[in-house]
Amino acid sequence: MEQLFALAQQNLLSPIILFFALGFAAAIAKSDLNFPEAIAKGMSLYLLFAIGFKGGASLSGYGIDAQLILSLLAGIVLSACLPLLAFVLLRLMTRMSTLDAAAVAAHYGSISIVTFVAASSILEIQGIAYDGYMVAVAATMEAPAIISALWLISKNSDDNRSMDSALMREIMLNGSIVLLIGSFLIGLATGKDGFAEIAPFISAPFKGVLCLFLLDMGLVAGRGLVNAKGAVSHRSVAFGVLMPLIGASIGLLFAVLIGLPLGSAVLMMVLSASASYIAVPAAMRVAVPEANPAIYLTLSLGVTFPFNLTVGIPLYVAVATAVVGG
Amino acid sequence: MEQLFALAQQNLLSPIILFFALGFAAAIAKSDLNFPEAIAKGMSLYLLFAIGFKGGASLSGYGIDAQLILSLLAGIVLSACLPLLAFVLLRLMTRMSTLDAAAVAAHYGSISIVTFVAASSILEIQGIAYDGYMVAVAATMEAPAIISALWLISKNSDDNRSMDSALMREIMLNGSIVLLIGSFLIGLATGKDGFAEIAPFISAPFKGVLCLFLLDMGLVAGRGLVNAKGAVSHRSVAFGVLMPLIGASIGLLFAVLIGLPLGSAVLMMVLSASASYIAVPAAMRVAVPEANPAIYLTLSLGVTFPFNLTVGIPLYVAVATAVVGG
Amino acid sequence: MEQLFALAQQNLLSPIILFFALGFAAAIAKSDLNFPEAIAKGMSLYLLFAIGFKGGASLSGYGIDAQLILSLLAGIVLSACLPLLAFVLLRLMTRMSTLDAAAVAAHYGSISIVTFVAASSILEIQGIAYDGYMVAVAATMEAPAIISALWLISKNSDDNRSMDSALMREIMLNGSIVLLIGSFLIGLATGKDGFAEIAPFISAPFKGVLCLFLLDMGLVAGRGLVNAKGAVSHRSVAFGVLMPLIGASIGLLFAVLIGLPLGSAVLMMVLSASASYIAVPAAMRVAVPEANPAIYLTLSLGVTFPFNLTVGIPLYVAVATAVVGG
Amino acid sequence: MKMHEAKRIEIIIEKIMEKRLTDLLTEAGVKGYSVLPVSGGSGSSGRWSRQGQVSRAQGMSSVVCLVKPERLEPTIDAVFPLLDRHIGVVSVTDTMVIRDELF
Amino acid sequence: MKMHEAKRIEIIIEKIMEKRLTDLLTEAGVKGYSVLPVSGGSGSSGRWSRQGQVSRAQGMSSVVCLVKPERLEPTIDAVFPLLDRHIGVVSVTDTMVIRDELF
Amino acid sequence: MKMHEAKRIEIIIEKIMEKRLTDLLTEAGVKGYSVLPVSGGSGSSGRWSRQGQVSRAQGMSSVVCLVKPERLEPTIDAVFPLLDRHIGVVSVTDTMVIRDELF
Ligand SMILES: Nc1ncnc2c1ncn2[C@@H]1O[C@H](COP(=O)(O)O)[C@@H](O)[C@H]1O
Ligand SMILES: Nc1ncnc2c1ncn2[C@@H]1O[C@H](COP(=O)(O)O)[C@@H](O)[C@H]1O
Ligand SMILES: Nc1ncnc2c1ncn2[C@@H]1O[C@H](COP(=O)(O)O)[C@@H](O)[C@H]1O
Ligand code: NA
Ligand code: NA
Ligand code: NA
Repeated sequence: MEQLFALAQQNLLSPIILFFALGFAAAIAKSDLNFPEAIAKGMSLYLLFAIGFKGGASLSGYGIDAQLILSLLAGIVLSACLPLLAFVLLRLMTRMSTLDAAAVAAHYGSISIVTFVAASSILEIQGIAYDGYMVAVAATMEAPAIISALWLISKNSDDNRSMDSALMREIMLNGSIVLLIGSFLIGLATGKDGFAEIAPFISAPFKGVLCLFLLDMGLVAGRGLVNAKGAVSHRSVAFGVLMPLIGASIGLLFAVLIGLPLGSAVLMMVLSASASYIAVPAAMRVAVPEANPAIYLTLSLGVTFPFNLTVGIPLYVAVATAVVGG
Repeated sequence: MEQLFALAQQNLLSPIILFFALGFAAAIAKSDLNFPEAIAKGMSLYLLFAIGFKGGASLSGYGIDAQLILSLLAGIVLSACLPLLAFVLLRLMTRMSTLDAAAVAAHYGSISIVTFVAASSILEIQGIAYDGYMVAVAATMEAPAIISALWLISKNSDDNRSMDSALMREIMLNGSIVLLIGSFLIGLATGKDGFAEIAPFISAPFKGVLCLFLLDMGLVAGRGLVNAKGAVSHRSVAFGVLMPLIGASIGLLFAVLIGLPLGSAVLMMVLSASASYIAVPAAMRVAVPEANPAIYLTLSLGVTFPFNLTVGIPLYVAVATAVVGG
Repeated sequence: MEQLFALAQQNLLSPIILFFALGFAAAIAKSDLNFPEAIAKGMSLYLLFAIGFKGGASLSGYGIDAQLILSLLAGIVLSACLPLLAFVLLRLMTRMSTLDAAAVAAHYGSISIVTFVAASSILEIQGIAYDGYMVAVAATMEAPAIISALWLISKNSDDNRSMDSALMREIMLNGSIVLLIGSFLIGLATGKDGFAEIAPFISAPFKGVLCLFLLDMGLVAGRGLVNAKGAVSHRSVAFGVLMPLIGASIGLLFAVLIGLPLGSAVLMMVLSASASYIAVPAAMRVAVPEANPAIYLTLSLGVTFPFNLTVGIPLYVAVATAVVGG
Repeated sequence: MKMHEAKRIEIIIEKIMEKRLTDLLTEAGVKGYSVLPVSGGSGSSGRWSRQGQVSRAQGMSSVVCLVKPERLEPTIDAVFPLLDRHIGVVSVTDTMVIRDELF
Repeated sequence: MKMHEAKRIEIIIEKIMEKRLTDLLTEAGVKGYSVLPVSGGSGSSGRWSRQGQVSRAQGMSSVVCLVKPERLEPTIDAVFPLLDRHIGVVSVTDTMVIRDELF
Repeated sequence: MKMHEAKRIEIIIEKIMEKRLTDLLTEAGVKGYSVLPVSGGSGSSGRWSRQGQVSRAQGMSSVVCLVKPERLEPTIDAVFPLLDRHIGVVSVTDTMVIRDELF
């Protein structure tokens, strides 16, 4: 317990979290601080490029083993099933319409890559190792949740809302996934030599860029909350805090079953706990335009993302340490 | 004297100044070299982030002492009073209207953070230390000048031009101040450990980014001069060179009174000598739209900024060395 | 021969080439991965700034010698004459109109600075030195080809299409040339000290930025090919592969005549072999709007650029090693 | 200069639907269109601006399409289903163009 | 498709005044508007372009607002004080919209 | 508010020709214009979008110019030679402006 507090304090005082808080506070105070769209996009491309490449390079030299395969499968199963759970929970806890509840559920099955990146940064600071292939697990968890949610909708309504092939292609080939998987594979192919070549670009400045990026995320999340005043009920907010805890627990269960080491187990929890706010909202706007974006964006970006970043990650580290052992 | 020339030469041959000159020359020659708006904004966010964080981190571990408090107070007094002096000077030296003169005066009470960054870079190259809290002094000097100028206007005209609260909030919470002060405080809170984490991002590449940024500033300043042909009289230009010298002298006086060491004394001179071209123009457009932006932008950005960068800073270093002692 | 394969393999497995291939593949697969315009422009400014400065700094301390002068002259002659050769070849090999053929020819006399940067990066990885002034040679080769092509057009048609002075100024003072030459001169002026100051910005992260930039180039080249389906004939594509080989051979001839060492000889080949896709297309749109941009952009960016990057550069290194000696 | 009557259709629609809309326009036989970025706005679903966007799901585009008067009806009919389900506004203005073979 | 008459108000104004203008529009009861970026221009106060801007004080935006004909007069009256003191231009064009309950 | 008749000329033209066009407009005595970025489009020379551009040779701009009715003819005549050789479209719409001394 004491250790948990120490961890939480260490986490809350890391520049990464403080810059997120700065952005959040600046947005609430209605400061005009803002990042140009292109810079925010550029930073996110950088983070995907760096995390993918690092993951691939760290894996090169090792063969494909059962744990890797099982982790990927676990990711797919988690992403596909968590939305069903989230949907039931939402119907029980809130008064959302079926469409809104299904749309929200899709977000919680999918993942937030920035939460993943922040967690891996915090693991590195604490000297906890994790497997490079967790990046690939993250990538596999983006899409299945969307398909589950669309299935939920078609089951609960008359109109048949099967995904059209254009949308399917957009989801599978969305820029983030392509960059993440592509960089991962290139890192895998070029290994230590390739990594050494570009390490000064992707390793040393990584944490600094992450600080700036989280500052921007804080601004966006804070502005989202300010604008969405009234769009989400107290019960929905409670869901936004409860669901990541449930997700993380189930993630931990899978990690234990597969036998993942501490660092990877934490990341599996983080992936299960985090909610998408890029790929899934885009898919929902196309496939379910009647669902209210203010609800799902506020929950995933305004509630769950800050919760995971500040309270969630240190909690997951502490619990995983207790369960899996350091 | 000889030392002054050596200093000036060293300064003029530093890449920082040469890239500014390159931009200036390219603009005058009407080259189409230009930086996308988003990139220029991104670089300025980076510089504010880095300088704020470095200032805070370097201060962490030291307590709040009298010199710090006095320096902050000196900054506020300088920012509030220099516009009055500038206004009198402008009315004596030029034929500007009251409104234009007051608007210009506001710029000279406030500060140019890029001039500050360039000066601190030059100090570092010359191995002269300065106090981390000078960043906080810079931040306090942005706003008071605007209030002084609006007071000048309401005193000299019938219509009551008190600042509306929306404008007041915009000035106090403008993005640059929030980022600078926020980064400063986070640097202060996380101290040496936090600094070590993100040093590869904010320390090593700093001077290179500054070169590129000054290249862009050179382009902007040069294009401003080309477009403003005829908007400013010779007497106004003379003011744009004289005023920084007066400001620097008064800044030095305050530095001596407070007992600042060499590096900080130079920065106090630079802050007093520099003129705003971001926060103040924005406030003037809102509060005094009748004042001609071509006049104040040309003077602060086209005359005083290049003057300080090339001639001013080495001069201030030399004078401060003579007065305060190395 | 064996060595050639080893070289080619090493080249094809470098992250630089793999990221280009990733972008190309993503574009063909119609992924929505894309870089904001401002970020792409920002990266290209960075590359020009870094390569120019490094070239100048590495030259500082050496005097101007005959080889330097001869190389610059060779560059001008190559740029002016290669279009004539390309034009004849196009008229023989393809059924392009005179205007289209002349426009395409202009591109092949001029150069692609990114191909040059990639080649110099590959030389560095292989430990082959090259002269800093090759950057200046690259700059001199941009414009003469345009003048040659306009002369070809006026000779082959009734209407007199002399360059107007506005266009001439745009070509000579285009942003890329000004930044490249300006950085080169500043590097020359500030030498080793200046380089040391900004090395952490321009040296260490260089290859990483190049990877990201080539990823974007791959996306652009791939999308260009997809959109241009049908705009270029098979014979034109053959020209796009043959012409760089011819250009490289003539470049090698000049290098041997001047007595350039291996690294510089390779770069001379690369410059001769590469085709412009920035400066020349812009000039052609203004001066020869009737020529079809789909043809010249597809050939230079979609055919010759990838060819040089993947097959060309290792081939030129191997041939130059055989001819000039390692 | 001889001018010809034409209709200027301006459609403000979610960026994520932009390609689907322009595909429909092309299918409807429109000969050209231009897309302009929209940096902010307000409507029944609230106020928004580019700053404060994290997702390509947000943001709007303005699609401007000049058509011959007789093409107006079929064009609007072709894109209406999309506009009906998704947020956005349409306006049609009488205008004049120079070379009417282009429209 | 049934179309309804409407007015398209286009206001080109300094970026720094954009929020104040749209607040006035909202107060005047306008149901929506769109803001488009302007990258350059020229007028009585000279020529400008985005490149060569260092300050958020510079630059213009185009605010497009579709209103029912009867709302034109009060809307213009509401924003006129702002437009009078600050540089910018206004134009009003007759147009047609599809769903007039939106305007 | 007293309104005056005016013409809104909208020219969509290659970015590379933008300065040449606005110079012609200024020579033709136009008192002002605004340039809006165009992020994509389609026409007789195919479809394009900002993403997938490597060169300043590509991309279009929209130049909007409000003029008094009597200035329409000479303005169009002045810019026509440029428009004729380069790809792009022109439309002219009747509109109303507030302060007609500005146009
Ligand atoms: N009356 C209007 N005039 C101009 N643009 C509008 C208008 N109403 C809505 N819009 C634009 O359409 C978007 C979506 O509108 P809505 O579906 O009403 O939320 C808004 O964000 C605006 O950009
Ligand atoms: N006649 C016009 N047509 C279109 N835009 C204009 C016109 N006059 C002025 N503008 C725009 O309004 C801005 C300010 O105009 P002004 O106040 O006349 O300097 C200019 O920079 C243009 O962007
Ligand atoms: N009918 C149209 N409506 C709106 N914009 C058009 C139209 N036709 C062409 N354009 C624009 O003008 C550009 C060049 O057209 P074109 O010369 O026909 O290829 C296109 O890329 C569009 O941006
Ligand atoms: Na999840
Ligand atoms: Na000052
Ligand atoms: Na060439």
